[in-house]
Amino acid sequence: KEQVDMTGSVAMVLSGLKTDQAFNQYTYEGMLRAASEKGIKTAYKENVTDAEQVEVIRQLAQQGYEIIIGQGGQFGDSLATVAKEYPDTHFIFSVGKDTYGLPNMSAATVSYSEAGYLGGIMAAHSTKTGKVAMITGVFYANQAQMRDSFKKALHDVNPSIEFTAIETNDWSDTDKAYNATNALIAQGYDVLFPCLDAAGAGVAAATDDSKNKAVLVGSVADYAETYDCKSAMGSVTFNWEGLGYLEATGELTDGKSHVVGMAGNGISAIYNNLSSEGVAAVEKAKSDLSAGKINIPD
Amino acid sequence: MTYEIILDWLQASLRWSAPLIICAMGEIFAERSGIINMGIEGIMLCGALCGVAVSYYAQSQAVALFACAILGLVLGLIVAFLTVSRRTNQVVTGLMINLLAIGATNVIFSVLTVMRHKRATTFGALFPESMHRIPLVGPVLFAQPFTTWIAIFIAFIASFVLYKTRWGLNVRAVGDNPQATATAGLSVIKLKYQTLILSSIAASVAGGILTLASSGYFAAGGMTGGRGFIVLAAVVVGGWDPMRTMFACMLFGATDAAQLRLQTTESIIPTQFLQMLPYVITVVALTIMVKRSRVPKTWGAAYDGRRS
Amino acid sequence: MRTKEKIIKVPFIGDLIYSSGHTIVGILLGIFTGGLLIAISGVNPFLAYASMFRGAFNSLQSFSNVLVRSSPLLLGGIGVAIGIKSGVWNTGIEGYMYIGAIGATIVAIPELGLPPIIHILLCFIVAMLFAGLWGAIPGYLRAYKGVNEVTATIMLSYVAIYFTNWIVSGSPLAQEGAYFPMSLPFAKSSLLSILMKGTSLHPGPFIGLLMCIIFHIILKYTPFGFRTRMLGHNPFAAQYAGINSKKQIVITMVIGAMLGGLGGAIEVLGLKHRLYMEFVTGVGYESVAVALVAGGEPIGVMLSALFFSILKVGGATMSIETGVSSSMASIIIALCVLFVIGVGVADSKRLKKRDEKDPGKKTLSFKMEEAVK
Amino acid sequence: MNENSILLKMQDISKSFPGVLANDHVTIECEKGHVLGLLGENGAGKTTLMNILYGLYQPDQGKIFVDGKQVVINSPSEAINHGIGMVHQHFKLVDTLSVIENVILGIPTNKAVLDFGPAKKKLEKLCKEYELFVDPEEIVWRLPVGKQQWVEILKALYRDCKVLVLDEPTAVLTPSESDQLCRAIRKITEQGRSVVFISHKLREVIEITDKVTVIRDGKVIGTVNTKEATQSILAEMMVGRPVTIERKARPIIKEHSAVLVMKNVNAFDDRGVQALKDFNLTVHAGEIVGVAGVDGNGQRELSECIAGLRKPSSGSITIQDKQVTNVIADPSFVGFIPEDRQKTGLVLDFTVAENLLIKDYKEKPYVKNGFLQYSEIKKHAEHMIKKYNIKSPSGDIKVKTLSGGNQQKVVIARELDAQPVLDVASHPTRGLDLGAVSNVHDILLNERNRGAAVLFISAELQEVIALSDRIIVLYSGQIMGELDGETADQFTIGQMMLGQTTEAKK
Ligand SMILES: Nc1ncnc2c1ncn2[C@@H]1O[C@H](COP(=O)(O)OP(=O)(O)OP(=O)(O)O)[C@@H](O)[C@H]1O
Ligand SMILES: Nc1ncnc2c1ncn2[C@@H]1O[C@H](COP(=O)(O)OP(=O)(O)OP(=O)(O)O)[C@@H](O)[C@H]1O
Ligand SMILES: [Mg+2]
Ligand SMILES: [Mg+2]
Repeated sequence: KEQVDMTGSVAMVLSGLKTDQAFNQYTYEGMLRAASEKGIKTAYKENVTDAEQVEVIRQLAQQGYEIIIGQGGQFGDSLATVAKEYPDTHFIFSVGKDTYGLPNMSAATVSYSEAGYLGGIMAAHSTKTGKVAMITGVFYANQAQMRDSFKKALHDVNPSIEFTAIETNDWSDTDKAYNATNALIAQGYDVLFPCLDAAGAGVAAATDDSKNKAVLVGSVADYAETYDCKSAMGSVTFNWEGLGYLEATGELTDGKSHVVGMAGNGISAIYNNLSSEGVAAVEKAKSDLSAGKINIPD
Repeated sequence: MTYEIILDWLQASLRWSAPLIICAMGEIFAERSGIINMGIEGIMLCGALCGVAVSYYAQSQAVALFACAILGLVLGLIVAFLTVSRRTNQVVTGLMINLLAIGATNVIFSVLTVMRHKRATTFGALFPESMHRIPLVGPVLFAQPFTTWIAIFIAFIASFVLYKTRWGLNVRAVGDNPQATATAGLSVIKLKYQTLILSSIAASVAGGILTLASSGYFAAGGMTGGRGFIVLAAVVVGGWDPMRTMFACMLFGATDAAQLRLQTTESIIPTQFLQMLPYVITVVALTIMVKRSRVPKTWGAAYDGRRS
Repeated sequence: MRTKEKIIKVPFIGDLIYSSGHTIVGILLGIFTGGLLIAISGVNPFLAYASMFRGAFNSLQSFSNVLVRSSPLLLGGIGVAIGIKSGVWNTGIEGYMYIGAIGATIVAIPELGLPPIIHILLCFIVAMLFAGLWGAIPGYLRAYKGVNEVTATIMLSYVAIYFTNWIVSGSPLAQEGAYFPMSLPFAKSSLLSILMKGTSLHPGPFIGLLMCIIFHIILKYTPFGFRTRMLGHNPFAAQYAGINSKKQIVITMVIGAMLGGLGGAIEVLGLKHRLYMEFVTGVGYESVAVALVAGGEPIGVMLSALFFSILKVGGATMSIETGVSSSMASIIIALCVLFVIGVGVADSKRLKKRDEKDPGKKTLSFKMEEAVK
Repeated sequence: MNENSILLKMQDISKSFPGVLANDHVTIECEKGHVLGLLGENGAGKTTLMNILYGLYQPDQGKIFVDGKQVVINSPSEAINHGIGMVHQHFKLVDTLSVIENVILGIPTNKAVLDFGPAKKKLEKLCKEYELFVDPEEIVWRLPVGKQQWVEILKALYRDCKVLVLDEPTAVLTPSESDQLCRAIRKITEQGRSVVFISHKLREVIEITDKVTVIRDGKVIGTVNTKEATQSILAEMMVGRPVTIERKARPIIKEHSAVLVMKNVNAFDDRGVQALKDFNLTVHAGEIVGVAGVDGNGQRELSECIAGLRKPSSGSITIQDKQVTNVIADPSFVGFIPEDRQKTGLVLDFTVAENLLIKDYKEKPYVKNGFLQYSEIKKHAEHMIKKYNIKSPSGDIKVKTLSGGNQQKVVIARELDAQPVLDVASHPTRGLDLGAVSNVHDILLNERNRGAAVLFISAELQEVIALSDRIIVLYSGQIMGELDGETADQFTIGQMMLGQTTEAKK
């Protein structure tokens, strides 16, 4: 058997496609940047189904990759299973927080709750009708956390703002997202807060088509730039690329759980059409958050 | 307020069902000729990508839809060759076409990086803005994008073609008794090729419209989300009749639109149960309609070309 | 006497050689076309296929992956095949898997203080019960109301998926605060044991293979199987022979559903030890393809399920080692199957058709007959 | 003979199917304005020859001439273009479409949109001309079989065929409908067209044809001028030995208890049309009751009701005082030979051995400890093959590879071997050649003599008269009359089959 030098090698398993215009793609791109900058050997497997998780992770561990990143909340158990078998390999549970008490397993994610809070402040300062809605594919734990802090921010600005949330159950169906957005706009919701991967494009399109009946506060991606969304007031972007870079360069392999928020450049607020008053409020919220004055669960 | 919500719901139901109707009209012809084109889900997906890509590069929706039609023709030929000439099992063939389509669109889309974040030009409403404000019909009908009207128009055309033209007669005959059709001097194989190509074109164009009438974006990972299977169900619910199938599609559109709207009400029903609604309604509709529909006699069977 | 033997035995072997020859040609064509695509995507197809082969056959461990992946396909495939044998299209396997897994989850989570064997059997039984009841719905609708079962089962699968989503995210069984919708972990005593260290090999695939053999025997050697086959070959004759075809249809659909449910239960008890959202995505349709490629024969299901999982496991390894995208792997699977059914003799009528076109080239059977004379 | 007057010539045609040489250097000729009869036993190759003419099969060798010119016919549409029309042995109608739709189906035209107006006019003209009346608007499945036959003929005539092939057109017709057909054929030939007429009914062949070609085992035995032929000459040419179906002497059975009693039975057919109307019938032990009538007058529903396959909407059916409620699948009680052996009576993909047990597969020696005992099943099959003289190399071959007559023997063996108290035989001789027919007759007669009650349903008057002790005539779900088998005559029965009671005639 030929001996391959595996020092400085990293592998990533993705729950979706590496072209999903969301966390799979950007984290993967972060890993690629690390690879080209630092000469790291990389491997990946996209679209890993539930049944093949352990098999794929184990195969990578066997091949000697030093760091194995599981990109997605569904990988936790499987990473832990293989981590127990390969104590010398580092495993990173990306988009998760649990390290399963294993020394060779770390967790890393961006702060969904901070993102939600900032988005909420933006939305609260954008609404005219006092009705704000969030659209997502499925409420996984992260989305739920984001929703809760978003709601809290709305309430902190104006307790009378009405909030609703809706699931399209498909992260790539742009048409369904478009129709779901229309449904919300028709019901008088004038600020939309999508957390929807590639299907978010549908929300952007629908808000643009609404003839100024509604505006959008983006999350994850910069909606104004990514989707050319004219009605974006601003976006809370997730620096998945940076996270992927950090994970790949081996800076997060300490066996701890990392939540990268504003401080670590994990999320940032981008302003497009937000009023100066709104911008000020967001900036204040940012400093309050870093000062720990606002109590949101992480 | 509630009044507006209802109007909006009706509008959404129609808009949502437009691609389904177009796809279903083609499928009716295929199934009437005895062949289940199970690959429409995948073909629709290919059409969705083709529509967005061509519309982006050519800056013309007409060209985009034409390209979808050509793509449908090619895919239809493949399906027809397999199921008609090679007499493969129609269900496996369709399922594999779907698998192939998901893979192919993912691969192709990953190559088309330049257009990934660009919105293709989409269809506008057919009627002027002023007409949208007419009470009741304004928002429900006139505010519809142009494609909704096309879909309804196509349904009427389909009905006309199926019942009032020579070719429609041939199609109705071939699915019920291919041997008799052959002895009447018609080519069974040719007819089946024609209907399969037609249904594939319809599916592909429906896919194009799916993206071009709304978001103008394609997304990798199977963005048609099972619409092809819904169409297959709608055709059965509609008893292989264009008008009734159109209503079946609209029923499905209406329940899905309703389900999205019900999610915003603070109800104790978990969202997952609301999301089930369209599928449950379809099964109920299927049960209610079963007495009134008559399956084409050789539905799903390969044509042997010999005496029966 | 001599004539008799020849007529019966030779055509079988002749057809078998003929059809397996075609199957191999089909696979080769699929692989060749796939290779072209791989080459176009910029990867050396020989390396890609070498790693595909290695992924499935390199070691006992890699073959164990093939087995593990074949488990739901075997059970789903045989479930569909029984339907085909009795003349119904039981395309709702995915739904049965979800519902069965839910049943298993309900009894797997609590510590019941039972010995593992009993606990596991209990999980299996509840899973099959749940799935069986679920399958009885389209079965009843088909048999007594004439509702098209293809449509009904596919629609009900969607319902089952959403129901599972609720179970793992909104119900008391859901794990609070999980990063992905999942149920609470299962009790230790309910888990299937790992048969080979360092792999995920659980007894599931062997249960699947066993079921294929059992159903081969049932279909061939029991009155129940006789009835089922009769119904599938000729429903009119079955009715004439006093068979309650409606009941028989419901029974076979329920059995198919129970097998699917068992498959779902094995997946959750054997692999992740929890119920996850979307844990068997796509397996339902794959099962249909497995059963149809097998021509509805239980023994054929064994082969075609293994064929599918070899492609899947090998495809995954190919993606990892050569960077060929996972989408390309599914394209190759689809092409292989399309070529196998397009070129191969999945359909015995094609044999006859060939004879009719070219009467000079009669089947081996006739040639032998003449030779003996 | 004037060569120019030959409208159709098929020369030296050969065609083989796996294991069968269906046509062996067959040559036939038909003059302009003449009717050529084609005669031959089942499986002689008549239909195959005509299918070659119509482009459905390609001959292995041989030439076809139409109007003196050699033609190659690759498909039905080419045949139609050459002026060949064909009425197939098995109907080729799309029965969900209307008559007019069926008639114009496949006719080339440059009009894409359907316009029935001119077509209807032309069809009505044809109806009048040939006195074959049908309603153009009617959906085909609603039509009685006789009318469906008219549609088939009109369909061919509508296309202005020069040569019309009629493949056993009279099998489904009443005697008077057959006469009507003969008149139409004469009109057709008067216009200079030719007709190829295939039938097993020698009387008709002699009446209508000008020449007769007899085929046996795919070979032409000879061609005779009809004027010089008699029924017995033709029969001998056909079979190779003289044959007749005649009434055989029979003992009188003492035991005469009522076995089958039907009281006021009403039943509907699959389309929901009433098929049996207040039907009353008693069949006693030791008698054969023949049921005559045109197909589709309730015969099928009658037999299915008795066997429990169809639930009567009202009325009662008892067999030996036992009420019929469910399907009777007990051949030791009722033996039922269904009218369509391939569709109902056999599982074609099962072996002969399995087919012999599709009713008894769960009984004792064949099942032990829940498993089928293939050795017992095989033994049983071998016994039956010997006893009933079934031509099959073993019990292990699929029943679909047997010839029709032998397939029927499998059904008969299964149904009658357990000595049932009641035999229901529905068209048991359909599609069988003369030798096989007399064999079946002997079996049924033996059943009667053994003391079984036999209900014998057939559309062939000759055999009903030859076999029955008592004859009932079924018309439109009702008994039109009852006759004694010894004295019945074809004419009276024929009248009754058309719905005329003997009283009405008087
Ligand atoms: N498609 C086929 N495949 C195989 N054998 C066939 C086929 N068609 C006909 N044969 C065989 O060819 C022979 C001639 O059949 P054909 O139908 O021409 O007989 P026929 O004279 O019309 O008989 P009948 O009086 O029963 O109509 C038979 O032995 C039949 O079994
Ligand atoms: N599909 C088939 N495959 C193989 N052999 C066939 C097929 N059809 C018919 N044959 C063979 O052709 C021969 C003639 O068949 P056919 O049914 O025409 O017989 P037949 O002359 O009508 O006999 P019978 O007098 O018993 O009715 C049989 O020996 C049968 O084995
Ligand atoms: Mg014939
Ligand atoms: Mg025969």
